[in-house]
Amino acid sequence: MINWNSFFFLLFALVACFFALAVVFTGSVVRMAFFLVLCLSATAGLFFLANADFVGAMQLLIYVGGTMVLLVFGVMLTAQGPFVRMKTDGGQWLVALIVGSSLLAVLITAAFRVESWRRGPVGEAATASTNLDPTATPIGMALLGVRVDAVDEPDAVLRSGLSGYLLPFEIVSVHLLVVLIGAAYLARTKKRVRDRTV
Amino acid sequence: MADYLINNVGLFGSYPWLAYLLAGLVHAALLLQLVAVGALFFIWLERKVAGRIQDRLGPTRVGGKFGWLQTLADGIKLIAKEDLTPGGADRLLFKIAPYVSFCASFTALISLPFAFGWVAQSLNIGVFFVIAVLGLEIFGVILAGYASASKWSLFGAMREAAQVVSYEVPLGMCVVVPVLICGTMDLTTIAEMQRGWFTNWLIFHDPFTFITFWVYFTCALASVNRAPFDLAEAESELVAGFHTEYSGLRWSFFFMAEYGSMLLVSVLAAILFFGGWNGPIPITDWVGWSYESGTDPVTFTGYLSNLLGMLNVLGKGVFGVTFMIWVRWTLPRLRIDQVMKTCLKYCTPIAAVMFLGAVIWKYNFPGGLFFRSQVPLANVQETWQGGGGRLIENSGQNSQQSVTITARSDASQSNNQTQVVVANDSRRQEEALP
Amino acid sequence: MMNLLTEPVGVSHYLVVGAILFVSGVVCMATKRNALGVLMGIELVLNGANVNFIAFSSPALQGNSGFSIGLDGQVIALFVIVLAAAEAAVALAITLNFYNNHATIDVDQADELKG
Amino acid sequence: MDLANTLPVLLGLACLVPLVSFVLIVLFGARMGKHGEYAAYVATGAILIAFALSSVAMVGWMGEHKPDSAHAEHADGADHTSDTTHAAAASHAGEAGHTADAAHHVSHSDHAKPEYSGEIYPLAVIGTQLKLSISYYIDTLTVVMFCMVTLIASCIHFYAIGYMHDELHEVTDHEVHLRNGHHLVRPGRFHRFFQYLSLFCFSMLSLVYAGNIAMVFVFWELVGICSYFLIGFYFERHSASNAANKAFITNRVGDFGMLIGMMALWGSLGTFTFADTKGADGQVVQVGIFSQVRTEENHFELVVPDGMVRAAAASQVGELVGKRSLTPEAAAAQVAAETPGWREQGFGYWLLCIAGLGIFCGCVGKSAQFPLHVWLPDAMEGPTPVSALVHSATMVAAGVYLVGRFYPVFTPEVLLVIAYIGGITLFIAATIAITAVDIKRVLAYSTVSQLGYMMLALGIGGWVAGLFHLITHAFFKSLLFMCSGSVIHACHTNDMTKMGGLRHKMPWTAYTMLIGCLAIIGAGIPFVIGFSGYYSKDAIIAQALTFKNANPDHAVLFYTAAGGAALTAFYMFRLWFMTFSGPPRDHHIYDHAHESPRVMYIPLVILSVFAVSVGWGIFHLTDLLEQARPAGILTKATGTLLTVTIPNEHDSHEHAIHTAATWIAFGTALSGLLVAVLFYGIRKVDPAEVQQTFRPIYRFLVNKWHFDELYRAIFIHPLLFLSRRVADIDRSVIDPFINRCAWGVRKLAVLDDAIDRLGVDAAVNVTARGIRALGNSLRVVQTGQLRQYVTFIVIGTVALFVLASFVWSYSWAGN
Repeated sequence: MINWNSFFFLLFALVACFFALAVVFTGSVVRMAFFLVLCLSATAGLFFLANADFVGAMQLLIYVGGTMVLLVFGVMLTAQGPFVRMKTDGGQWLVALIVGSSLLAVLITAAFRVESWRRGPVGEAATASTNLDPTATPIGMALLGVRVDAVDEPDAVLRSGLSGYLLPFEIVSVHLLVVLIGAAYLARTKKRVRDRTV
Repeated sequence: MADYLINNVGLFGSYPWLAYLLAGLVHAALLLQLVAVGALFFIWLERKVAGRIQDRLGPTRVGGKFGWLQTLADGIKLIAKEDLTPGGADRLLFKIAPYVSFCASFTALISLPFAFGWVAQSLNIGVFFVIAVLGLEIFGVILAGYASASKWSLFGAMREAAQVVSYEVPLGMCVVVPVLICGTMDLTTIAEMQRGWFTNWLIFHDPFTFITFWVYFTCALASVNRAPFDLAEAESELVAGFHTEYSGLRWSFFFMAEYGSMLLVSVLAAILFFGGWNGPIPITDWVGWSYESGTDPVTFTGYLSNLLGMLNVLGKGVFGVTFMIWVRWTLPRLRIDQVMKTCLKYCTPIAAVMFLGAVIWKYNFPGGLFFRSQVPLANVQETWQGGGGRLIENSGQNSQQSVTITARSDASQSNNQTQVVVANDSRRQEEALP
Repeated sequence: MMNLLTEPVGVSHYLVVGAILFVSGVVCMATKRNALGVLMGIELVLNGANVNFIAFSSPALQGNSGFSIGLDGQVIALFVIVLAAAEAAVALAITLNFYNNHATIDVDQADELKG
Repeated sequence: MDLANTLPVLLGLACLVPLVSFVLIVLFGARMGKHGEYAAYVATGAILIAFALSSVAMVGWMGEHKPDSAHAEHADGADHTSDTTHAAAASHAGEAGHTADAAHHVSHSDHAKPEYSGEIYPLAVIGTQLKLSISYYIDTLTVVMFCMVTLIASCIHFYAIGYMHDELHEVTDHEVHLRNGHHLVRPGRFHRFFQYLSLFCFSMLSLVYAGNIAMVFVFWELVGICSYFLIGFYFERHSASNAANKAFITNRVGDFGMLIGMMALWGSLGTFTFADTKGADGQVVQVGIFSQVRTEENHFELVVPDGMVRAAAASQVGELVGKRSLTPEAAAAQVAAETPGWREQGFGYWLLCIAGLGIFCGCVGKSAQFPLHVWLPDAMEGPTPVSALVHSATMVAAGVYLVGRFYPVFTPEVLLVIAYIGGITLFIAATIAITAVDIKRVLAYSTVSQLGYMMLALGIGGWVAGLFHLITHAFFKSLLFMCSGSVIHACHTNDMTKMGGLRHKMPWTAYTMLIGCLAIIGAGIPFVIGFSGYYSKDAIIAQALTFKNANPDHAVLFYTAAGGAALTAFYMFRLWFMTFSGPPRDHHIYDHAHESPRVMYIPLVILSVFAVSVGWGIFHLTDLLEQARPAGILTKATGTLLTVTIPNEHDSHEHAIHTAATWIAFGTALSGLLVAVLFYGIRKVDPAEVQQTFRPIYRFLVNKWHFDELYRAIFIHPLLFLSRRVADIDRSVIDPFINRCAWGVRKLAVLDDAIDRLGVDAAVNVTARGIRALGNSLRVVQTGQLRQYVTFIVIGTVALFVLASFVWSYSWAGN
């Protein structure tokens, strides 16, 4: 019978890959952005499947709702004429594709190297793994420095290693602030040197 | 529902995936008609209200009294209309854009509960999900504005993008406040924790939530770009903003999306701040219809009370929408810079302060002053909380859709007690950590 | 090769998806002359990385060995997302700046550091 | 209350709080408030905290060690029985042999006094000998000093808030004339004033707190520098800067002597600490100075410690150790055996004397005793609160305090010298004060002479008397200074001849100052009650009387003391009458005079209360000091080099002596007072005529005994002459030489330059060209094409992967 988890995985994976490739092969920037959004949403779906619902929602919120809009902004602000197109000559395409495919080959071979990765859990492991805890609260706690998911970690060594993420959290927040200010500073309008194209 | 089918109907017992398919279709259909019919109703409502506010009658003829069939007629007209595409347009995007918007506001409805357990797909991060998906709606708008190769559309889309993106910040902050107080992002649980008298509504939880609600409402107005924030279709400046070039069905999709998301934010507000389906007076509790301890999930009385609850929620939502309409026809439109100022200089700081205040309040009065933190019927049990863990056994449900019935028996009382305790001391830890 | 419709997927499948995203991102970076195109490429690359993190973090994919890096993967993915947003903002600002100065966003024009 | 642990903490904190405020004001003083006015509150708060801490310490002490009135001198004269018995016992014991003496000691107050000492932080141990550490030595004297200093300092801080308020904004200094004829206009230095005050309080308290002579010396210098800053507070004025320099240099002279003393002590005794330093297990690891000089086994008699004996008998020790026949241990044993014999021969006694004299030398400088007293009157250039705090109550008293502290070390000869120095100072200062017309200078000279009193008292064995007078004097003299300050504040002049009749204008000041005068002349109803000065001065006179009886050929000291009392009474009341009574001499000033603000005269009232009452029995002051009396100084001590007998202080409590002393003090004070009234009160006699008749003496006194001229002739002129000669040598000899050298170096440099150009630069250029060429050939790789870079990266990654997998799987993994 059909394994719905795999089915949806296949669905999302195909969507994601297809639109990723679409991004690569589209010329118009806005279309690229649109495809990218679809790709990322599909990836978010993959996250949900992999029972990382918080990350999935985060992906939707930040990437799709934030990053994409930023990009579209860029399109709007830098559009010469309605559609921005810049042709790349075939040679470069060729090189890029060769290099890319070789990288892909390497990665995929690497992906299938490990035996226990090749297929998901079967039998009672599968049933156990299908109903997993939602992870929003543990993640929140972890970001606040309490690893509630590791309270019952049997291995003392591991437990000692499993401290929270308070410090990275703080650092990231400060970093975001800095970025905010820095971006505002960089993007502020200066006098535009119109006709000096280097 | 799927489980019900699987357990009771033989056919589905043999083909469970059929059951899932059916369930999904039913949910989708329900929500879809909610959006569509809702849009019809709201457009009519808006016309009537606008008419009354402008001291005229609004639609009167079609469908006899009150012209209640007016919008239906319009819909038919729209369907019949020719579907134009401008010459210079990016055809693909131009065609797709309305559906993107519509899908966004429709998808957001998926994880929105209408009564206890009546939710298409209950996520334990429901609030978050709704906000995130709601943010996607403007994407369609931007595409439309860009694709239809017209200044007006581009400007409209630009404005809306700017506006919505910046209003998502305070909106998110406001939404975090109830989440913080309830300690979960599951909408069902949040609503359930406000069970009982209206004093349990989160808006009355403390002064900060009270103010937060108003900020939320402002930001919601802006993010569904209704007047006075409707700069995207400012007919006096840009002909009709991003949907200048649209006509016929696609155009109506934009409208469905708009009204859908209006309803969405209103219902969200109702759940977050006004107790969801828990009315001002707990009648169903008194008559004992609402789900009680140990009963099987699906009982007739429970069903009845859920029905009432859903009416309650929808009533609140409709009230919210009406309020939006009222605002639209009352207030003049803001300038773009005023919009930005309102967001960045007022909403965001106020929201931030309210957030802090709520944190402090929650820390000082964990139980609230007169807010009796209810033991929620539907409870996202997480194993780390210790104390009983998930009760998958006594409800044959998969905790992926994690609505499970916690019996309000003493045992699970103690469970919840322990949970509260754990939560408390983990909070202490956070306090202690930096 | 197993039948994907009937058997549970494993980490590898996620890794493959991640690899495809990653590679398409790289190719995007390598071929697009539009600075924004390059940015999108970066986003894709980061996303591929995220997919891998999530795959490793989820115990539901770990075959029967059942070992997963657990929450860490998700948290790292979170940080990646956040930093990606930050990076996008800054890169966009830089792009705008570049556009202000050169009236184009063609990265091939940006070769003033050429030797 | 566990004193041993709490006292050091309390008092140490009391020391540190002012330091904290000093640091704060140094860092943020200018930004405290608009013009730095809050600096005042910081400093005042600090000193108030210090006061509170010291009072707590005092209460704790009283609770622990009840001041037993048994051998307190009952100044009110009541209850003589116990005193007489003691005195008799003591006097009898004096003639009796050692045994009786010993018995008497055991019975009497020669058990070791209550004291707490310890080391807080060892700074450095240099070699085996020199050990510097932050240590404390606390006995009753310390605690009393703490209370006194902090209390007075608090009052003066408040007072200064009012007095210095001009400094809050720009100040036009009318005494400084710029070249363009205008007056100097400078920003106010309010906060700076208080920062110096805080620093001073810190240093003074730590000086009292210090547990070893080195630390004492450090803080000794610190209070010196504070006084230097504060005297030179208006450093734009030539007089002020000169006075500051004068004070500083004069003090250096004294400190040089003090250094000698310290070196003598350390070099021979090998320690700086006062008390024994005990190890963790409580037994003595390092015997302190005092217990080396006065050891327990011979009943705290003053004996020359072994160290000194050996240091003096260095030659004998040398030849013992030098003997081939002896192993070092044996030599050491021999030396130890020989030591008593050498002591009998008197080795090292003079060394002890030199140590004492050296220490005293420092005290002479600090508390302006006879040869070095010249700086104190000039120090009056500083603001009046400074004069009140630093130059009357605390710093100058530090010298007396140190004498009191080192009392066990002083041999009778040293004590005699101290007594004579004190006597001379007392007399000279008193005479000069008679003719001075500058209100502050009068007070300054009276300070000097009062200090002379204290020194005299200490010198003639009146340990308690001297320190008692130190405390009381601190109160009433600071009171007097502050009153004069408020007068100056009102009249903007120091010249008494321009004042008069001010008591109508400023009653508070006038009457508090009257109280001050009465206190300083020791007014009181004999045997009934009196101002604080009455008790202390009585004690001193009584001691002087005892001393006169003990050795008649030093009777002059007693007469000086008595005459000094009369002179004091005269010039104090001269001052008071000239200032406050009679018709106003300068109407302009009189009309503009006004009572000072409340913040200034409230401290006056507080201080006057103490000036009246601090001597009374309720404060147990004498009893407390009696506790602090170093062990062993109650015995009659007779000098070996000079014929002098330092009598037992308790003999002075003998009824006859006490009565006589009281009457004498009363009489002298009364007579001085009457004369003053005659001259200036009812103006029966015109001072001008008297000046005419005694013109030469008057001139002599007005010129302050020509001390300044004398010093200028003896020291300053020769020094200037010498320095001019040195400068000439410099110009004529050294400069030409330097110039030649410079010329040579220039020539050398030219040469070097040539080498540089031809040799080094060439090499460098060649290298540079090479590298440039290399760069040019490599630049083609750097295309600046973003996308190419990306491609390169990917290629690199892939290559790495492939390579790694190959290498790993084939070479290392070994399959």
